[in-house]
Amino acid sequence: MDRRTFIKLTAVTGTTATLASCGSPENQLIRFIPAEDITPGVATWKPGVCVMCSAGCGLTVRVMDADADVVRDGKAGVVRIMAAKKLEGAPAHPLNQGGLCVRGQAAIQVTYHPDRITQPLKRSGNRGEGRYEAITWDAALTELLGQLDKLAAAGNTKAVATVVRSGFSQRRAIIDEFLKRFGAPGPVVYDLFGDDVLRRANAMSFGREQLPTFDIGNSRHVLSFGADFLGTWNSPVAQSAGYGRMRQGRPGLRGSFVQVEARMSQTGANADEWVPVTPGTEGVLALGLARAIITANLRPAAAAGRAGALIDGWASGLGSYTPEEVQKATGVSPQRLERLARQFAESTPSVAIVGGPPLAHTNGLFTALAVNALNALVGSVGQPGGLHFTPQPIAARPLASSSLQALSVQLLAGGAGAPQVLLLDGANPIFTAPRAWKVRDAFDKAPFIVSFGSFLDETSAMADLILPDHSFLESWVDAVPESGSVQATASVAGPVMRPLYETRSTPDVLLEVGRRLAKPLSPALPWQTYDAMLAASFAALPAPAGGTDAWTDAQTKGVWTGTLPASLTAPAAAVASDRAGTAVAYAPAQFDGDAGQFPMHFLPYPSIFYDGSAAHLPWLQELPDPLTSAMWSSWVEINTATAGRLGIALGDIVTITSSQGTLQAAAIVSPGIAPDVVAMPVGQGHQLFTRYASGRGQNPVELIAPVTEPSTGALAWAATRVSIVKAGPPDGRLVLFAGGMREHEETPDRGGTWGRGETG
Amino acid sequence: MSHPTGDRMTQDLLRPLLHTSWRFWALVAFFGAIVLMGLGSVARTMVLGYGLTGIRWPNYWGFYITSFVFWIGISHAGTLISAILRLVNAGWRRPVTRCAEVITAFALMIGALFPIIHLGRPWYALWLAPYPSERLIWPNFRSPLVWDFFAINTYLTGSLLFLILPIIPDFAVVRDHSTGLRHKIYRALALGWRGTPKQWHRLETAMSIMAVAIVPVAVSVHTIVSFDFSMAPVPMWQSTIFGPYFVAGAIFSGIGGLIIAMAVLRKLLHLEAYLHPVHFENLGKLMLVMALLWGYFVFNERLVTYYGNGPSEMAVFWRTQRETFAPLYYTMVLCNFVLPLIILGIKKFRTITGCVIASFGVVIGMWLERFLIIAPSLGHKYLPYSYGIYRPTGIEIMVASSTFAAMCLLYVLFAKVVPIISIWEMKAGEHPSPDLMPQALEEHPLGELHL
Amino acid sequence: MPKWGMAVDLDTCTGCGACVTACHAENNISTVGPEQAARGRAKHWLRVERYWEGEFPDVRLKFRPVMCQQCDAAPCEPVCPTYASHHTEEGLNAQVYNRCIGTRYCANACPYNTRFFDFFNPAWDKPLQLQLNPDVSLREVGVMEKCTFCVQRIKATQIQAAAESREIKDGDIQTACAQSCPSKALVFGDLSDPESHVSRLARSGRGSKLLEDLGTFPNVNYLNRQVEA
Amino acid sequence: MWLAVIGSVGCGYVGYPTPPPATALPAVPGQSTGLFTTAHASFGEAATHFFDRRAEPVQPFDFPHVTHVQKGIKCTEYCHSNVTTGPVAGIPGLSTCMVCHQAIATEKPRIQQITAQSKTGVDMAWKRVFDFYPESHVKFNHAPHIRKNVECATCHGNIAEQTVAKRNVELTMGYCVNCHNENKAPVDCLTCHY
Repeated sequence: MDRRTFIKLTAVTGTTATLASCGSPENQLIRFIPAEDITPGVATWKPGVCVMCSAGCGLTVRVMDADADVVRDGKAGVVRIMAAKKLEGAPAHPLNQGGLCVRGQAAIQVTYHPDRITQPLKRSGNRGEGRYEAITWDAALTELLGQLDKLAAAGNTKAVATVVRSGFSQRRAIIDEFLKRFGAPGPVVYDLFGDDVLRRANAMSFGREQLPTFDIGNSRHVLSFGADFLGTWNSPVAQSAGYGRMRQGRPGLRGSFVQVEARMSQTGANADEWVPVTPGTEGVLALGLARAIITANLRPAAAAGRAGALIDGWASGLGSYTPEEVQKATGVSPQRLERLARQFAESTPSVAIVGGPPLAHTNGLFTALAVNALNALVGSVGQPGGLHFTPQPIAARPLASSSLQALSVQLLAGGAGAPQVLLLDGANPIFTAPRAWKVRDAFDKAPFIVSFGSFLDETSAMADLILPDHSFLESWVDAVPESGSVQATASVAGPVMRPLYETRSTPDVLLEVGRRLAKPLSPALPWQTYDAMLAASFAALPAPAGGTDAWTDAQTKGVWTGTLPASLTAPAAAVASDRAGTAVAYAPAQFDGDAGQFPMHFLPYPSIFYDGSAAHLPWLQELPDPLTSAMWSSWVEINTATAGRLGIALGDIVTITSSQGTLQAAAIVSPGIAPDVVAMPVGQGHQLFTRYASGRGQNPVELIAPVTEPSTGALAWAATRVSIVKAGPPDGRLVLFAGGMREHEETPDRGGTWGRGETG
Repeated sequence: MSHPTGDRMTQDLLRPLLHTSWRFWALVAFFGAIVLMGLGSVARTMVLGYGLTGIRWPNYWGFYITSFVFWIGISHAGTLISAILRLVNAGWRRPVTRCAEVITAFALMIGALFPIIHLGRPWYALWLAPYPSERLIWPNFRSPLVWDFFAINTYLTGSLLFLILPIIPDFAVVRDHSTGLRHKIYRALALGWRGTPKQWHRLETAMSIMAVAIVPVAVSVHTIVSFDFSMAPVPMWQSTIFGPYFVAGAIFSGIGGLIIAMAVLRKLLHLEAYLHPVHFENLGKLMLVMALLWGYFVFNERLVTYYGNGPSEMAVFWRTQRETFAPLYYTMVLCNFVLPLIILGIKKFRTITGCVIASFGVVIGMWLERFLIIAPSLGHKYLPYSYGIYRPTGIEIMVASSTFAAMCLLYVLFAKVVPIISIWEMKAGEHPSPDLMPQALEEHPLGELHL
Repeated sequence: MPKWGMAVDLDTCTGCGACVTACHAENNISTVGPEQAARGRAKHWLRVERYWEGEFPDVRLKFRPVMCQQCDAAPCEPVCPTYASHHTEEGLNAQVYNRCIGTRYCANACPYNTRFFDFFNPAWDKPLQLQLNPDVSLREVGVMEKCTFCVQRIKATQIQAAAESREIKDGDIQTACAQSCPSKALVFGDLSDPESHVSRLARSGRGSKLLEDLGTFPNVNYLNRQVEA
Repeated sequence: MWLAVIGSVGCGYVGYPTPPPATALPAVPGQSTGLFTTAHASFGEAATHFFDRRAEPVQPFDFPHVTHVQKGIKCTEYCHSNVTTGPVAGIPGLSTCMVCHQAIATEKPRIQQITAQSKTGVDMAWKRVFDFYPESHVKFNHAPHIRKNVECATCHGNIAEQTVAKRNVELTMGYCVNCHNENKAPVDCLTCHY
């Protein structure tokens, strides 16, 4: 009997006594006088900014009246509030242009989540256990101030470490400013699927250390190396909008699209041609294409310029990337290589995209540079239908920061040098960092941890003090998109509804702390509140055509877009391009675990929960996965032939072992994955992350070996080898929505269709 | 054939009414408990939600509708058979008819319950009935379910009349052999029956009219039940032979039910003297014919589907032939075709025991047949993405099985208050008034079938 | 009298699932939880079907969003004994929850399996219910529910337009799914207006109907994916 | 019967094994636990709704409609003003009362009573008099009716003469349908039920 049934049963049996009672229970409740004036039944629309990922799409929020349960001075009752009802994409926003992705649509459940933290909490149990007691904001702030003052008094202000999610915003700028003026190092940005390798490569090839923006809408041909640009990578909604236009937006002109990857992603599923290659050799294929283009005299080698010069042997015609060599390495036949090369060079404007798994190898930087060179070769850089860089205001430049791995080492080392106070803002490294980094043990060593998160997860459950932030609908929120728009863009929005709980906007908390420190920040932070800071930063921007000034205009529209004045633009030369000049040569990707013991490549990939940070939303849990239709579960994808060889059928429980550990999950047999690859979605397997995600499924990150891309130190999360064996028959933990995954019936000899019925 | 006559017969046939043994109460208690469990399960689903059953997307019908069709099928045992036998005036029908008609009445009542308890909101079931309301809404007369509603009601009324009319004289007999309260009750029930020639004549006319009228009704009822399926664009449902297919199946299972009932009564009420092997043998032959007919229909249905080779039809076809439902399918063929053919086809097996074994096979097989019509088709409808396999839950099994207990319970109670074998008809077989004289000769088991 | 219809461009649909969640958010579709989902009770008025074609390495995947096709000759309508499922002048297959007695016959008759049954009273962990759309009914246990083409949005716009005494322009009314679609693969509009976007798409050579041979005359046009020659 | 219910509680599921349950979570202070469902609170409530029997609503405070109307205040002027703008008329809360009554008739004890209450922040828990049960799924929108100049009294009776509002017009479906038919208004189910 499941929970709901049980509750209803108790409800029924419990109330049969009161047969006479009539009318619904809320009529008996106290009704409080609303804090705002309400127009019942009439919807209003307010701008918002989506914070589910770093893309920074604009929202239009539908607000209507609703009855909320509240407790006021000990009395439980209901009060009428204006509540956000639905999130839509902002039509005028240059990124999402009215569209909104699945995570954005579900984001509203963050605000109304039953397990949201409603007030400041102080740890009462052991770390990670998740036992807390409520305290007042005053007490909480006093405690935090005490810790910081202690450090300041000891002159040990360096001993403050901060871990944040990736993404640029003024909110982040406040954190940076606070730390800088306090004298602490910049925050550690950790994102399992981070793109540091690509940023570095872009800095080297194009002098811009940021993610590129692709003008897909005007391309005639898109060649993507492993980038899930329609699903989870970079700015998916903007790219999807472009994709729609590329396919059918231009009368008589339909762009073509080729995807190169080892496991068919949701993006790859849309490709006209899907090219599986050996993991870690994408760069070889890129250069193979480049060589074919050059040798066919479709483009001169020199056209690649600086980007080409970075590639070892480019000038000499890439002699080591003959079709035969390429086939040996990647498994792509010379004929196909030839065809792909011609297609790419001739159907211009064309653009090559790289991201995701190809860059998560030890030779990731090389792969990125190779693809950059390919783009430069066909002249797609900065051209319509090509690759661009969104101009970024200086304010959005994050401080240089150490890596999570380094932080972990410091903490474990302990001693005076080690951080004494740890600030956590939204990041969940304990869940997303490889086990070998010992992040949990390291955090356990930290004397004092403060979390600003709204939920208890593996990481924030380590905190001694939790100062819950408002939800993004209850407070000012902004984003400075790193990519997704050719023009400079900044999203901003005021609160669309009053806070439901005793929470406070983190930027405001930091500003207050800054004011109340015993030894004030020097120079002091100039702003009283977050929105004052936003006003100041937007006031500096040029007013849009027809608009009065940038700030008022942005508040009404929810976005500012235009051309940045030179004074604000981050100069291209400014970014680190240290490696420029020294050519990079291909080195075969190094994998953890020897091929004999661990025959399969392990490919964790971002699911609809991205890196697991959205796994607490019931809508997403029950959304059938794009490729497998799985709900509420985690699974392992394995090639049909391989599965047949290993005697694994749909739903069977399999054991996967890497040098780091082992886990068991249900298998999904898929034709869209290379025979030597085992793929698993990241996102499930939380030990502690609200009632919806806790203890559900398995976390593939636990198998990832601590292999890093040498030049950036970024985690090479696709560089692990595993072994897979069948552990048992289906046990029902795999929940599929689809009964069959083939449109045309297989013959019964081939085991009928996929079906929950058959798998249990 | 011969059986006791006169008072002896009356004594024998009234014994169950006049003397109650502990066995009776034991039976009532046993069956009653199971029925209560069933009712409890229904109540539970009504309170907690229909999700307690195994129904799921897209298999929205399951055990309940299966049982519905099954019981409506069983109901064809009585009325149709006894009506036909009356029409052909087969003398051997005399001891059989009433047990048969009782089955009809009760099976219908039970079967008619299922369309109601299978509703998501049974408390609104009355919206199936056409009644004038301020809402100005009527039932949707295009819906086969509404046709069902009328057909079943008609059939129920008809067969109740058909059952009760010939009981009147027997009530009179009981009245004359009982005293006290029982006497009073039966006097009321007997409706002042004096046994005057006029009354006899009226009864006979009424019976012959009913006999003629009930046959088309019976046929139409199960045809309409088959429309519930054949009217929906579902693979393997949209078949033109469903009408006759269902009617044949119904009579088939009906005979099975009848044979079992007769055998049980024969044992329990010691009616060996009245229910002779020949009765069973004759019914056995009838069942053999139906088995062949049923086999023909199934073969027909399957062959046409296979030959037609429509993709969605074939999906369902293979489900039943070679995949998920194959075991059930071959059990069905065994029970409904192979078993009856072997047992009833060979004379020396055609004993009472043989017939009963075959009948059990048929009853099980026909239940499976209905299930195999419903579950595989609904689970494999056109778009493979939306396939799903139905599995029943304890609740459904409980309810479905409790209906068998309900049948037995009602039967036991009925046999307690009404002579389960028509006394007057038996007597009429003895000293017939001229117009009651059967032309049939006992040597000719089926009578002279002027068909 | 408008005739509502939809065009689904299979060439631009990326299968991201945004439409599915948008539908949940707009239409108060409750999540049933893992146990019930495992027993086939998950409700997705709009689902993105995906089908594999071929075997590795020459394999491709087809996405196809399937919602109620709002058929002109809908099999679900004649079979309903209470008129809970019936046809409106505007060409919608109305599902009247308060008239539904839960025979589930309509769902059996529907070839597209786009009708879903409430097996239990839907429940939301408080305060998730604050998100519920007041313009859409909360269905109770025992009734059928399905895609309504966001009839509440249609009604609201019509009433609004009448109040301002103006004509409804093409694009004034958008279903939740069409509005959310990042690649604009879903287009909703009035098929009786030959100039509306959806009509023009329906006329385009790529148009086809799902299970056309069943003679249900759906009002959802699928624009087939163009495959490179 | 109830014995049977208990008896049948024993029979478990046949069919799918269900996924392992989520780990038990520590209770964090301030987190909500309630469940919002369309289920009836009790059999009593279910029965009253089924037979459409309504108890006379007991209001927390005897609001004299008649007095206000006699003072020349129109229904839709201050108190139910939303009806002119939106689908819902709305029942005014104390804050609306206090707009006038912090100045008007402040000496009256009843006014002083509500003034006092308004200071406590507790609103009047008015019971709706004219409403539909949720399972009737009626989506009533005032705007079109206002536009067609349907008198308030047509559906709400002579509230103007009442003190506490009484439901003296039974808003049954027949009542609506008849009026719609007479006025050539649409009677398709989707007009009201969606």
